[in-house]
Amino acid sequence: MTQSGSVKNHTRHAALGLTDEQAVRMYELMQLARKYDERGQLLQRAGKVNFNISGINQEPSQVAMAFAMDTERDWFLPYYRDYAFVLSVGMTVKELMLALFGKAEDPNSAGRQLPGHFGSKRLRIVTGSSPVTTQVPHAVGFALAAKMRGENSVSLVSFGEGSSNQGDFHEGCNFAGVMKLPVIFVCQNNGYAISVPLSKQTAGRISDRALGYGFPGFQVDGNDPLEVYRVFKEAHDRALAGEGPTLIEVVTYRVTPHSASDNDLAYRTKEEVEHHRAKDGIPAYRRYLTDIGLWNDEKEQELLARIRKEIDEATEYGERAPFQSVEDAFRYVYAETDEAGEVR
Amino acid sequence: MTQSGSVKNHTRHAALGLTDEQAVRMYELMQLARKYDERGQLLQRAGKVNFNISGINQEPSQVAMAFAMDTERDWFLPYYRDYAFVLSVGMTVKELMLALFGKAEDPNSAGRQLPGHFGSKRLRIVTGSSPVTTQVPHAVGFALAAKMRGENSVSLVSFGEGSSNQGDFHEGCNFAGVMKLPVIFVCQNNGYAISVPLSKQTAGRISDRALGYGFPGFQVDGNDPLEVYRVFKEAHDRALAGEGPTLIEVVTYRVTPHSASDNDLAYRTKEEVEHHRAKDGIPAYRRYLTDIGLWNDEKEQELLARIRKEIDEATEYGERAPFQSVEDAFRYVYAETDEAGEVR
Amino acid sequence: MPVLEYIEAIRTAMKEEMERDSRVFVLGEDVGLKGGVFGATKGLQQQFGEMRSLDTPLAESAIAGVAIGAAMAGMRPVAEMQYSDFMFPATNQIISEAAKIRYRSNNDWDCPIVIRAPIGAGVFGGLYHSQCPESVFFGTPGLKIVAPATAYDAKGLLLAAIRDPDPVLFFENKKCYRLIADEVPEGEYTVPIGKASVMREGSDITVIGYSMPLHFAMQAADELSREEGIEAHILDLRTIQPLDREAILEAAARTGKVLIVHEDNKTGGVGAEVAAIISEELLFDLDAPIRRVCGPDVPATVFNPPGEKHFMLNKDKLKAAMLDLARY
Amino acid sequence: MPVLEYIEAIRTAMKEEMERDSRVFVLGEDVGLKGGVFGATKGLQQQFGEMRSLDTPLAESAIAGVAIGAAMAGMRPVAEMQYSDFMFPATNQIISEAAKIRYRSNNDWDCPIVIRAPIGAGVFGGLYHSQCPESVFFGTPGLKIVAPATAYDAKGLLLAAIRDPDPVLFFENKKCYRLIADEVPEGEYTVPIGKASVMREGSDITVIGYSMPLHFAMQAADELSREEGIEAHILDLRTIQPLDREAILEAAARTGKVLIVHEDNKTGGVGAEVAAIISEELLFDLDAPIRRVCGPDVPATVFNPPGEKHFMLNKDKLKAAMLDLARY
Ligand SMILES: Cc1ncc(C[n+]2csc(CCOP(=O)(O)OP(=O)(O)O)c2C)c(N)n1
Ligand SMILES: Cc1ncc(C[n+]2csc(CCOP(=O)(O)OP(=O)(O)O)c2C)c(N)n1
Ligand SMILES: [Mg+2]
Ligand SMILES: [Mg+2]
Repeated sequence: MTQSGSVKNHTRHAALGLTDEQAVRMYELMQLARKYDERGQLLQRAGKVNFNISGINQEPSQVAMAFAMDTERDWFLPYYRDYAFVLSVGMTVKELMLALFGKAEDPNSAGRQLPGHFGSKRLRIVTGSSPVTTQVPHAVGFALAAKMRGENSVSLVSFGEGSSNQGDFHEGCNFAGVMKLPVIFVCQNNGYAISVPLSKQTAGRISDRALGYGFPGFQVDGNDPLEVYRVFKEAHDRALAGEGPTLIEVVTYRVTPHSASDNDLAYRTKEEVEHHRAKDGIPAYRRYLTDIGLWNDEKEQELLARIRKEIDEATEYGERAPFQSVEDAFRYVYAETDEAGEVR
Repeated sequence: MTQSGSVKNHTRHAALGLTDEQAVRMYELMQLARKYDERGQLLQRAGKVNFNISGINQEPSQVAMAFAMDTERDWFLPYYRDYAFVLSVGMTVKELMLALFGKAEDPNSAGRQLPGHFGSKRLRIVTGSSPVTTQVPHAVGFALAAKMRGENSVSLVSFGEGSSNQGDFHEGCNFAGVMKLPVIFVCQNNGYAISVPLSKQTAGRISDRALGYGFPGFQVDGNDPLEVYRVFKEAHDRALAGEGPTLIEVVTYRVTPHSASDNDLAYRTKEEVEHHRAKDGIPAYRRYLTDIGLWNDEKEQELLARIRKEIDEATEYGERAPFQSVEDAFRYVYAETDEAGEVR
Repeated sequence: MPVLEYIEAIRTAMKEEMERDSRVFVLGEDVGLKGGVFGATKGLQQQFGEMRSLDTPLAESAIAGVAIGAAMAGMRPVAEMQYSDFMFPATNQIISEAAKIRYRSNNDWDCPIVIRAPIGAGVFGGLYHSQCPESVFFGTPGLKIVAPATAYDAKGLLLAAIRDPDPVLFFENKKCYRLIADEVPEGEYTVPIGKASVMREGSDITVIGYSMPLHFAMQAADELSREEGIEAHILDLRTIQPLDREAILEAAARTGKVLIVHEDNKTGGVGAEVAAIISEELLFDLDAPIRRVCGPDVPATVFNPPGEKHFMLNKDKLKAAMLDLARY
Repeated sequence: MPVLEYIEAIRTAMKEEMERDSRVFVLGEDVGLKGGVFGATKGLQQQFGEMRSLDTPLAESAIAGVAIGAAMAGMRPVAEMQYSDFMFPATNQIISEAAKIRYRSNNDWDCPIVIRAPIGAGVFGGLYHSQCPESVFFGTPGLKIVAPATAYDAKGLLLAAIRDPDPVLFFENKKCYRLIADEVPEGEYTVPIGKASVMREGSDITVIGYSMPLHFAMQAADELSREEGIEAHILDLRTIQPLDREAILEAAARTGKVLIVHEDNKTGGVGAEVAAIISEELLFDLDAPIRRVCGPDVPATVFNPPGEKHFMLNKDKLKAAMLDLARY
């Protein structure tokens, strides 16, 4: 894509090498993710779906990190709040809705896994599970494979700050550090692991842990997508240059309860939540685009209408789609082979 | 103990608060451990015992760290090379020999475990296993219990640098950091994990990892027992003062093969080993004691003779002692209770 | 006697034991202010403070490992694993450490911990909030494993587990939490670990199992009694390690026709051992092959409702199997 | 045909497969220059370089987890666990991840890894270099598990495992490494996963088992044949998951008297499932109770030689059990 507009290079995004189209597209994706997520919550509250877990407030950074990646070559190992990220690397709202309703056509798992458990080989999104942090060593394995095959590929893995206290975080980071592998470790520090606040998860700063593995670690404000983009872009460049892994701690805040069944006011105050909700990165980014002339109210209305339509259609489709048959739900414990023993 | 001698406070050890008797006792223990260990190797080579693993070259720091601890109150979770440490907190050569020969009277395990797998409730040495690093969270549990009960007790846990890459290191350190528990984490970095050199274990510095858990980490030269003592004493003081854990990386070198069955020249050179052997902390410490008038050749002869006698007697005792009966070897999978259901 | 929900019985056991014994404390993820994701520890932090109802970092190996250390130091920790699916990171601490501490130290050290973990499907939890991990730990010498089916047993076994001098895995069924309620005495009583109990007497067929599926078996038995005059003898193992061999053999001999039920996958489950014990000791007293009705050998279980339902046991599946066996 | 030691057969399989397929690599602790603590990977680093015979940091969960990632990326990793006792830190990666990747992604992703691990006692290794961990993983849907007893099967099963599209646990017996040697073809051949093999034909009693104890059974069978005219039929399961049900039933039916042998602790072992299958399918064809001779239900095993010897199976123990069964 080429850059356009008179503010070229004078804007923050242009200085980072992002075109105006990209800057706008980032905004659209943030809004798409937000609206999808809000719909998910509604559907859950209405009893139309059995589970929902939200990524609200984490979208700006998730979109920004996706934009720093190469969707043709890199490998993605997101976690269950990464709706905005997977939408940014190519998953559709319809696919998310199919997962939310647990339907056969869901490309992530055919409705086998909980919503938010992403996976799509086509989109280079690696299948994930519920036990947290297991994906960290997997990302290292993808980077190792890339290095062995001489591929210019980076793997990005994300997880919460609570999850960074699992042994697999340590073992994965250390392995990648020793072998200088092209991995970006992303800790989305949203202040809580279910009810447990950061202060009870760790007394250190998560980004500081990188030092002990011999690679750089950075903390970045998750509400500032352009700064997030910058930090990820640099990490991506370093990875491709053979300089090894980077740990990035995205500082954000979980404004929703942990999941649908969580009563968060048992362990935090409304005021605390409101304080953080006021710092939402989406309106701030909209102001940025508006200020530099890339956005206006008309575009906003048009966008919201488009998104609503897309989500409405996806919801309807997801709701109507069939479940995987119970017979098929028993398939693929192992590979199915044909008579000649070849995997089908 | 009171301090004695004209060099009071002018010597390094006195400045650290160690009496002359203690300084000398430290030397004796280093030599005792060294000689025990050499005998263990001999017995193994002679086919008299089935397994031996050596702590040679790591004795000076092990003795020093023991001297910084309170043997009445603290809890010790050593690892399999910690002969000098366990001797310093009260285990006898006879007991080590009973373990080496795998005999019933071995207080560590009655000959159930491999030699080097220490445990003695009486000596506050917590039973250890072979899977590395599992003892790290245990040490944290001891410290937690101490804190809960308001006891002035510190737990010390040691492990190798290879072992510091296990998830349990991370999880244990982080837990202790959050709760500011009185634990001293000791990484005895001897440069190898069996055949794997430090450079393939981690690209970071192990002591730097403490930062990520919010407590201090130090590196110390294992060949300098007085410096080791100083660092441990400070860590012990901090722990008792409620200031939480410390990570101490003792830099040493494994001059022996990993264990009896290891041919180390498959992965390192004789020169490298000799280079490090020349830096042995024991003769250096002997020179220190000699220079300040606390030691001389006569005392050395007398000490070596005493040690030899002790080891000879212990060897003979260990060799002659009976094995645990095969019936008894099946006991204690569970607690044995008497008719009233009380644990015996 | 008051009727308590299964989960309330569990909560009550912890609360009463913490009142009685200052060495007892609970630890785990979200066990504090939140009171656990199912509510099993609700109120404990308020009553006993932050240290005795301890929110840990999100790290199961540390939860188990720190509990083990504290237990060796003389405390009586009750560690909660949020879902049994998430106890696998702690496997090494459980199998290599907790199970072997007494044995390896020749009785010098001991490890009196309890690890509580919810098992079973039926809450739309998908592949990682539905498993039964019993068979992973079953057969490890040094561990005791209990899996109560009733509120009465839940309280009595949890008290027994906390007081037991050895490590006990306490598998509570998340479907039982609020579905099952029965009479639970106030105050202390223990249900002995290692003792099965006869839930129903009968002379036509024997059903042996543990945890939630027994309730389906009881319902099926009632219907079969009414509709077909078939009387099922139902044995609740309660403790799955050590198994109550005598009770198993007695129950099997009673009818000569044995059906084993559990929700854990069939292959390699506890039921295999029960069948093996019977076929080793009682082969010629049997009038029918030993059958097992268990979770199928696929991962437990999918998120979508028809798939989950298809995976799980229920009254009808058990009734069909019981009828079939009775008619054999 | 050349006679190879069991361990050499394993090494040869890796070497030949690495020559044939550039996606294959080995990783683990000390697998590089040292060639593994038992020597199974000796020479591979010299031939294939540091990347394809990769010394990892000392972290089993990472060894498994990184291998899983690489496998999903299209490689064919062969991960070595130095002793099977040390694979427990990797349990979560094996059970929650490797086993479920294909299933949870509805066949979109797969996880073709092999995890090799030495099992069994007999090397004065004490409590943590002697265990048989089969029963921990047995019964986990999605895993395949093999445990060869001969050099021929070791090579053929390892080649099959590396080529298998699903995760395979490859349990090699450390006592077999240098004690067992037999004819092994040069070049490629595979032994199919899931197929048992008859090691010896006989009509008096049936012995079913896997790994090292089968050699004791063979010796005992020879003696019983010579001394008592008792002919044992011996079935080597070779694959313990999925079990070869047909072969088990056929072998059991052959004599009507079944003895199951393995070194893993008796309770909850693979033998329980074998017994359960037989008693489910073939009960009325049996002429004797199904017996199991296995490792006793204590941790395997103590360091001191008499204790270790007492724990382990041997020819005499099997011979006594076989004779007893024949005379039943
Ligand atoms: C191994 C494991 N233990 C426990 C859980 C239950 N659990 C699900 S999410 C969660 C909290 C995660 O917190 P964090 O990593 O901070 O991510 P966040 O949800 O805050 O984004 C917990 C404890 C789990 N999924 N996996
Ligand atoms: C979990 C586990 N994996 C593997 C082993 C096998 N093993 C025993 S010692 C050792 C190396 C330990 O190295 P390090 O931690 O540096 O301690 P050192 O022996 O050098 O003192 C290994 C790999 C083990 N004991 N435990
Ligand atoms: Mg969080
Ligand atoms: Mg080392």
